[in-house]
Amino acid sequence: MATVRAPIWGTPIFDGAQAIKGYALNKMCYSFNDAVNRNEFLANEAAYCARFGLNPEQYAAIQNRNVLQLIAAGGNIYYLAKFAGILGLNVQDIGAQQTGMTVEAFKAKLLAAGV
Amino acid sequence: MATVRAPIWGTPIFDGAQAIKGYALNKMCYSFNDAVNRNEFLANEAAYCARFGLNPEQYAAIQNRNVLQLIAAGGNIYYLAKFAGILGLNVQDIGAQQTGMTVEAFKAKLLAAGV
Amino acid sequence: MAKLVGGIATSHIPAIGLAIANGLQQDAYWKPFFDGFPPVREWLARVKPDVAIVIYNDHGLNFFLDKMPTFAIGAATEYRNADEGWGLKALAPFPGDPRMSWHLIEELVAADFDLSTCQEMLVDHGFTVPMSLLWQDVVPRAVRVVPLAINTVQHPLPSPRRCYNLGVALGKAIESYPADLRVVVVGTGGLSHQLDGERAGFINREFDLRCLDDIVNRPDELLNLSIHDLVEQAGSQGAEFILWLVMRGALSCHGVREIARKYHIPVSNTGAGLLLLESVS
Amino acid sequence: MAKLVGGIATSHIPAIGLAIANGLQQDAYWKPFFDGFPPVREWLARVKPDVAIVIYNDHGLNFFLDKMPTFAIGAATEYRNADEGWGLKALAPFPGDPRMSWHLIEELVAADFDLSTCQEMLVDHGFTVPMSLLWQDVVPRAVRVVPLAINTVQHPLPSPRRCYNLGVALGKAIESYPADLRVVVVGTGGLSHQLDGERAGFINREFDLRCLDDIVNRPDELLNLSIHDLVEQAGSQGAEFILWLVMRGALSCHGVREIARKYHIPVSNTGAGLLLLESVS
Ligand SMILES: [Fe+3]
Ligand SMILES: [Fe+3]
Repeated sequence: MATVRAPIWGTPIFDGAQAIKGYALNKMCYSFNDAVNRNEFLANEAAYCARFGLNPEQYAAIQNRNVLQLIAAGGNIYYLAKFAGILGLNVQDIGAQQTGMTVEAFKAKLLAAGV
Repeated sequence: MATVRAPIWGTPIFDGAQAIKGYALNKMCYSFNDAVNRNEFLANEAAYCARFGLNPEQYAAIQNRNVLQLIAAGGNIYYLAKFAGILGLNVQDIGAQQTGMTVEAFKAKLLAAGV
Repeated sequence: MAKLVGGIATSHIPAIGLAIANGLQQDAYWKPFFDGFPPVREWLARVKPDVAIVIYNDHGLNFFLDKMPTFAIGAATEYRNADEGWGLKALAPFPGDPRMSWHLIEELVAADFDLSTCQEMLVDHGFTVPMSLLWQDVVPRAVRVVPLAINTVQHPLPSPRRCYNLGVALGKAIESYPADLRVVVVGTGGLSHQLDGERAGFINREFDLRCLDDIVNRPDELLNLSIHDLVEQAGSQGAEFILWLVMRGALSCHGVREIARKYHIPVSNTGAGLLLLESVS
Repeated sequence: MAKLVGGIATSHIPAIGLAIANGLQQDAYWKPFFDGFPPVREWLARVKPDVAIVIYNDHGLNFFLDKMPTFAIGAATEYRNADEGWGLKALAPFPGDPRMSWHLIEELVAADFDLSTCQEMLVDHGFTVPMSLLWQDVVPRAVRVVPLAINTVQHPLPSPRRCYNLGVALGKAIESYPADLRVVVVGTGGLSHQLDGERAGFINREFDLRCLDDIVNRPDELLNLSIHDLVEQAGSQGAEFILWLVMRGALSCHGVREIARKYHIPVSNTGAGLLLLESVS
C-alpha cells in the first residue's frame, strides 16, 4: 500500500484531493495558453470565470490575484503560472507574494542561498 | 528486443509504420465523432480532405469508399468506422466489402461459424 | 476495507446497444445472446455492488493518436457517452467515485503501472454496452464507476501478462481502500472477431471456448500468449481479451466460483462471451 | 546498431530562455551560468550526435488533467513550441525521428512500460531551453529529437527508481536500433527549487551537490529516495530530478566518464545544474 507521508511545511502537494477541488480553476488557467482566451478573460473576467464554473472561493482568489488562495482553492502551480503571466508576474514576483516579502528581499534570499 | 512476428494473412496490424503513414487520414476520421464535422465533410468532401492534408492515395480511397484501400493508405479501423458511419455502413457491410462477398453471404458465413 | 465481490466479463459490440435501443432482446437473432444475462443480473441484485471498475477499450472516441495511453483511468465525478460518429443517443451520466479513483491511482503508480489519469473522459460503447446489459440503464444508477481504458487501437498493445499483472495490482488496490464498499470488476470486449482486412469476419469458436475455460480454471496458461498469438487466434479485435485478463488478475487474490458462463455465435461479427466469477475468500 | 554516446543534464527554467532571447549571456547575473556550456558544446561538436532523446516535463502546455500521462513519448515528424501563456516566441521546428520513436515504443512497451504515444505534441520550455543551450538554435537543426515527457504536475509522480529503470530500458532500446546512429540522452529540469507555497524560493545547495555527485558515481544511492523525500529536500519542483535519473539509467549499460559539471545559485528561483557524462564501453 502506498505510504502516507507527513506534510512538508509551506509545500503544497497537488494530489488527487487537490485535483478534485481545483479542476474548474485549472481548466480555466490551462486555457490561457492561448492568447485569444487571455484577451477574452481580460475583457470580462466574471463571464470568463463563470463559463468554467469556478466556485466562489476560486473566483475570489482570482479577483484577489492571490496565489496562496488560488492554491488553497485547488489551483496547480503550473496552470496558475499562466494566470500569473496575464498579470505580468514572473516566478520571483509570485514567490515574493507567497512568502510575504518584497521582491527585492525575495531575490536577496535566493542570492544568499548560493553563498 | 521485441520479437518481429510473421504477418497474418488478411490481417492488418496498426503499428508505428501504419501510424506514420495514416496520421492525416485518421485525424480526419476522428473528427467525424462530431456531427458538425460530418456535415461539413458531406457538404464539400474535397475541401474537407484538403484541410486535413490527405495525400492522393488517401483521398482516392475516401472517394472510392474502399476500406481495403483506406487501410493500405494507413487508416485505422477504429477511426475508419466513423467514416463508414457517414456512409450508413455497419461492420457487416464493410466486412462484406473487404472479403468481396455479398452482405447476405457474409452474414451466412458468420452464422456458420456458430455451428 | 472494501471487498472485491466478483468479476464479470462480457462482449461489448455496438450492435448490442442498438438491439437494446430498439427493444430486440426477444427477437430470434438476439434472444440466445440476451438470455445469458438474467442469472448475472440476479447475482448483482443480490450482491449489490457499490462500485464497478470497468475495464474497457476506447474505440476512437476519447483518445486519439496524439495522446494514446496504454492504460488510462478515470478520476471524474461523472462520465458521459457520445454519438461516436453514428448518432448514438445520450445515456444518463454514469456517476464516478473520484476518491476511489485516486486511491487506485496512488496504489497502481506505487506498483509501477504508468497510468494516464483522466479527470474528464467520454466513455464509448466499450463501456456503456456492458453497463446497459448489467444494470439496464435504471436511473438513478445503482453503482458508481471507475473506467479503466486499455489501448487496443495502436500497436504495440500491452501484453496479456502485463494486463493480468495490472489486474493483480488492481485487486490489491481495491481491497486496501479504507471504506466498507462492495466492488465488482467488469472486463469487456472480445471474444474472437475481426473487422478489418481480407480476413474480416474471422471467428474462432474453439479458441474462444478454450479461453473461457482457461480464464476460469487456469489463467496462468493464457499469460504466455503474445498479442500476435491473440490476433492470429482470435482476430484483430479478439485481442480485446486482454481486458478480460485484467478482470481475472484482480480476482487472483481470492479463489473464484463460476456463477454463469455463456458463449454464442454470432453477435454481429463476434463470438460473444459472458462470464461471472464470484470471489471465494 | 545505434550507439549511446553519452548523457547530458541541465536545468530548463523559462528565465534562461528569456535571457537567451534578450542576449544577456554575458550579463553579470547570467555569465556564471552560461559559462558552463562551452565545454559541453565542444563535446557535441566533436561527437556530433544524430539523435537526441530529450527527457523533460510538460508544465501545462501539451497535457492537461483530462489526459495526464505518467510517461509520454513523441512519435511525430516535427515538434513545435508555443507561447505557453507568456508570449514566448516560436522557434524553428525540431525535426523528429518517428522510426526511432516507434522502435523505442516497441521495446519499452515490451519491457512493461505503459507509455502514452504522441504523434502530435507541443513541446514547452522544459524541452526547448535545453535545446537552445546545447545546440544554440542553429538552423537547419543539427539533431533529430525524440521527446520523452515525465509527469511532474499531478501526484502521484513516478518514483525515482521507476524513472531510473525506464532509463535502463531506454538505453537498451537505443542500442538495439538497427541503424548506425550516434544518440545522446538529455535529462532536464531541477535542481532544487520551489515555486509554490509559503516555502517558495527554497533552495538546498547541500542536497544538490550530493545529487550531482551521487548521480555520477553511485546512482543506486539515489533510488531509495521517494518523491516525498525529493520534494522535502529539493523543493516541489526539485522533484524534476527524476528526469535526470532517466538519463542516468540509460547510461547504465556503459561505464561513464564525467566531462563537465557545473552548479550555480541562483538562476531565477533555482539551483542550476549541468552535467555531461560520456559513455565508456
Ligand atoms: Fe470492442
Ligand atoms: Fe521545470
